[in-house]
Amino acid sequence: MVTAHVQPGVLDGAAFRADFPVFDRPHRTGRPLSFLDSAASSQKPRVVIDAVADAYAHHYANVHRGIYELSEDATHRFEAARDALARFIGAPSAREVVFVRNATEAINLVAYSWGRTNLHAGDLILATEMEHHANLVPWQQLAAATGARIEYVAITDDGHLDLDDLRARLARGPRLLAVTHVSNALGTINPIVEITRMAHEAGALVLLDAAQSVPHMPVDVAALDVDFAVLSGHKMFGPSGIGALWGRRDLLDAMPPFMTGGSMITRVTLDGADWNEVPWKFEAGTPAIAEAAGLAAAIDYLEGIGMAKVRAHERFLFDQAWAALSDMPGIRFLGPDDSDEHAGVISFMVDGVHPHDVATILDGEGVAVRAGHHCAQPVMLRYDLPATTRASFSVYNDLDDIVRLTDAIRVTQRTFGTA
Amino acid sequence: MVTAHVQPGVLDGAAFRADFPVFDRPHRTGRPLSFLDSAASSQKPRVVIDAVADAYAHHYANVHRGIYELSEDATHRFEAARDALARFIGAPSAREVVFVRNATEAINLVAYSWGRTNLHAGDLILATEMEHHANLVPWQQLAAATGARIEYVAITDDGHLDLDDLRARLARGPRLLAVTHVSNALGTINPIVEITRMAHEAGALVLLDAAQSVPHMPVDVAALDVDFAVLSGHKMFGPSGIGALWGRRDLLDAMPPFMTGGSMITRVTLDGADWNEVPWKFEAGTPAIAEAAGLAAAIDYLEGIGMAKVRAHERFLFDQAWAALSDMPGIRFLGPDDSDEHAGVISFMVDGVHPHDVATILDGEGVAVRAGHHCAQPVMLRYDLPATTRASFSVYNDLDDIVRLTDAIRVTQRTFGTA
Amino acid sequence: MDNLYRDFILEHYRAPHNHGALDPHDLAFADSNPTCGDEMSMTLVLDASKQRVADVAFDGRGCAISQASASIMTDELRGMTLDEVRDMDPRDVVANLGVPIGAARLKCALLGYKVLQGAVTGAISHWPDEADVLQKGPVS
Amino acid sequence: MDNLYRDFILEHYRAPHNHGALDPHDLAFADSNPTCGDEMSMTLVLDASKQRVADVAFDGRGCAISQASASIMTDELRGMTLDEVRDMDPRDVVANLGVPIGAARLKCALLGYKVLQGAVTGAISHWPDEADVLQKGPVS
Ligand SMILES: Cc1ncc(COP(=O)(O)O)c(C=O)c1O
Ligand SMILES: Cc1ncc(COP(=O)(O)O)c(C=O)c1O
Repeated sequence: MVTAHVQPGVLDGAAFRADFPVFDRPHRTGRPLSFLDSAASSQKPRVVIDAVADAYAHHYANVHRGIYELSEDATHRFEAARDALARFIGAPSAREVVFVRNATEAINLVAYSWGRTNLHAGDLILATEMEHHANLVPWQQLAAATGARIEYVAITDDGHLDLDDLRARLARGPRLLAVTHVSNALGTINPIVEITRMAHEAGALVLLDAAQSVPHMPVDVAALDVDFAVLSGHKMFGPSGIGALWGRRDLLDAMPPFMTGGSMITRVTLDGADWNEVPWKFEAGTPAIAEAAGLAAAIDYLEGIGMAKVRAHERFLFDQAWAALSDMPGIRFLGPDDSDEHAGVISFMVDGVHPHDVATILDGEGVAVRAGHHCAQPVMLRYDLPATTRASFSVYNDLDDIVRLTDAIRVTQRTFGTA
Repeated sequence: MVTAHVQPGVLDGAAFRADFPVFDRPHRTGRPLSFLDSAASSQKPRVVIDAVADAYAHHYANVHRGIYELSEDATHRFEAARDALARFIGAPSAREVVFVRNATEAINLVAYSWGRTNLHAGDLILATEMEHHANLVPWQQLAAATGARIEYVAITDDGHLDLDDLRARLARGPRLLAVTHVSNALGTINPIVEITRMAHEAGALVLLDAAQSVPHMPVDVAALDVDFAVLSGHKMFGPSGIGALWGRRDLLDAMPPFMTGGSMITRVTLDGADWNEVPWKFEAGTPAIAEAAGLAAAIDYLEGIGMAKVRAHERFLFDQAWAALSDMPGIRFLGPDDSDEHAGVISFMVDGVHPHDVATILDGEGVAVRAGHHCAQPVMLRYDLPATTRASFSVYNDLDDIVRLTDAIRVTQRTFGTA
Repeated sequence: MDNLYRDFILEHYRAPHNHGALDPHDLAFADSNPTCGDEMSMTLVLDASKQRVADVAFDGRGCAISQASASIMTDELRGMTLDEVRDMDPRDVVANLGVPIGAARLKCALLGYKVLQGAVTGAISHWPDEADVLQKGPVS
Repeated sequence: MDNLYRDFILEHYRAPHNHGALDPHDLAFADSNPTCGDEMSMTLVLDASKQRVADVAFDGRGCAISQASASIMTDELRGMTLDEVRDMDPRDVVANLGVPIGAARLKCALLGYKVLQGAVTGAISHWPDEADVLQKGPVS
């Protein structure tokens, strides 16, 4: 049952929709769009779009110190975006923030640069069964290239990381634990402080996939005490084409570059090259300049709301949606049922209907959800499902979206005659 | 001597400046900006800025087939941008166009993926002494990783590639020749058809660095008969954060992925993964979505002008600038003096004044040029220079920019008492 | 799109024709749809000439579109020569569904076709280029 | 910026103080400015205690800002203890130029400082963080 009035302390989704021009565009059904796929990529507020346009229109030049006004301006804004991101995620220093394309590139950077230098045949890498392919395949490739072994921490039937299994595997002395903060396929929020403590006691470094947490809850990499963290701008109201790796300074300093070329060197001769300092050592070539300005605007926008409020709002929607879907026949869920441990992401099955068909029928009702393996095929294998349907929330969603979601599922069930 | 009237067939720079909002912003001197650093990165026309904004405002969702209207729309536009770029550079198929961040990443992709698979100890890689660091350091790193050797084709005193030296080195059977179409430090346009013929006869593949040619002249990768070509969107009126690798389909098909993660796989289990088809095999994670839309708009804009006209205009400006600077005392040039073989890039020295100081004084006059090694330190070593000052042209420049450039150089010489 | 789930499709989905596996068989192949992970296998029995399809069956789980498409397509196969099967036009497979198929569901509609091509060519086949199938296809 | 090239700077540039190389010397170091490739070397002679700078010289080619900055800075060094040299504040080096230095030329202004720190610490020193020098510096 969806309660009709907004809970105290929870945000007004309609007011936020007014900030996002996409909601001005009518869906082909003529109905407003109910966008429930923010976990794949968020929509963009006008302030971010304007910041990108303004960066191109009035502050654009290549960065890294052209000796003229426009380039100094562009460089200053680019580095200010790095400062803003460092502050936003609690990084001790902006020098520890490397701009990349997306979370995927950040993980590949660590796997190539740290991994191929530090891992040797027989070494153990630990990942978990709930990782996104971005936090799995690079480690599998690293293992194949170095002869290291890779093991996976199991997940429980109700979608938690199995901490006993983690403990047992940590006892084998892995060099690195790659773990997600929030599972994009299950919605699970992992207890990172506890996990990091266990991993560090066992001598393993921790790489945190924060792609699904930074946009949706307060995240402080120093407080979480991880060693690396990765994120994508496009999931946090920012532009596509920009993301970041955060890493402990001593680790980054000791790592060789990943890609090479302009700006990451101090000196090049025909015989070889010397590397620039971090973070520039890892930023070869012309970076995503206007996109950094857009990311800074997205961070401003999120800070203006307050991450605790964002989390409270999405948690409220999760609770309401979970309750509403639980009341319906023929719906099964993945992931923990306690919203303390569940982000605003609901993965579910409609009995008798393939998730692809669910998504198509929901689209016909103007409700945008994702269907598939969510780039987490091992999770699907774990629960013996071909795919799931996933609804995920952001500040621009409200109870109306939940009503439309449940109504559209009823249409699906009627179409397939399953309920 | 700068001729005061515009030559027939040459473009009207002022009319183009009206398309680029950056020229509305007054320089701190109060004078209009004279922007002569397009070789580092071009300014952006309003149509490109609007296309990016529109992509975010009305057509944005993650690509690769979310099963809903907005995602289909976004995917369609993303792939249409790939089609547009393929057509623009004469690629036989859009499936051969891989989106990356910039030319630098494209070269690193080939060096890691093709290079580490195909090169072995003792193999020879050929680059040239005039390459940008982006087309040097990745090959040096590849050589260090595989035990391959690397040699450099010499440049002549007047800034040509030494084709006799090329022939001699090709006789040693290199596997790959990495060569730039246009040198960003010298302005030289290399005779690629001839070079490719020589290289192919010797059994070497050719990777063309087209970062400085595609924005400024007609380029057809099929007609040039190269095997790989790389470019950056930001140098061709497009957004930052997007660039491309073009490669022959059979080569790309045979190459392993570079970065791994979402969308570049077909199947992932805990034991390993299968790769998607090209080009998606090389595009791990969420790509630069709105940036692709902006790049498509930039291509439209360039095609609307016509690349032959762009080249004619920049060649005219080069001829005029070369003549005007030649008339001044104490100026020395780098690169060929014949505009058949020289793009719209002039690298010069002001006797007795360091290029950094030249650039600072020019900036004080509202003239934006670049000073430094232009990410081509071996070129500087070759001519025993610490750095040069570089002016480069685009459609929004005209004779007025050349007057301002020469006037500002006179101010420099007066300040330093050198002329 | 809203009439994608016509009774015709749903009937094939609920009771697919030629479902299961043939054993023994002459040809077999399995493949998957990367966008959803759906997997499908196909087994074929040839006639005495070994050049013509005598019987066919497909198996695996998938969405209504992929199941109905495979069900409808396999109905056509008996009696066809292997060359004819290899020459099949993916646009016809899509058209035979009788409902508009957009880019997002195209791979679903073509999964059966792709597995079939794998079976008769003996190698993993490429997905037909989307633009070719959608642009020129009789339906959109 | 337009008064960056005051006579004071240009005089130091044209006739830099303490230019050349000391041989023999107690300490030597060379480093470069990655933004332009300018290279500078520095040689120091210590007094009998080996704790105090007796003489210093710098060499290399560079822009007016880096040459003037090194010229002005090296004038201050004689008699300083090595600890005092290590404790030098890069903001003072910039301030002593007496002209506003923006971010684009900051490394030019600090190249001499960086080479000096390399000489007295015996290791490649980091560039001071730009924000620290510019934000809190007395000039902008
Ligand atoms: C000839 C050449 N190659 C490669 C590059 C590198 O381009 P990007 O920084 O966009 O990767 C440049 C840019 O300066 C260039 O001029
Ligand atoms: C948990 C998680 N990690 C990593 C990624 C990869 O993000 P990107 O595609 O931006 O690299 C995603 C995005 O789907 C994700 O959900």
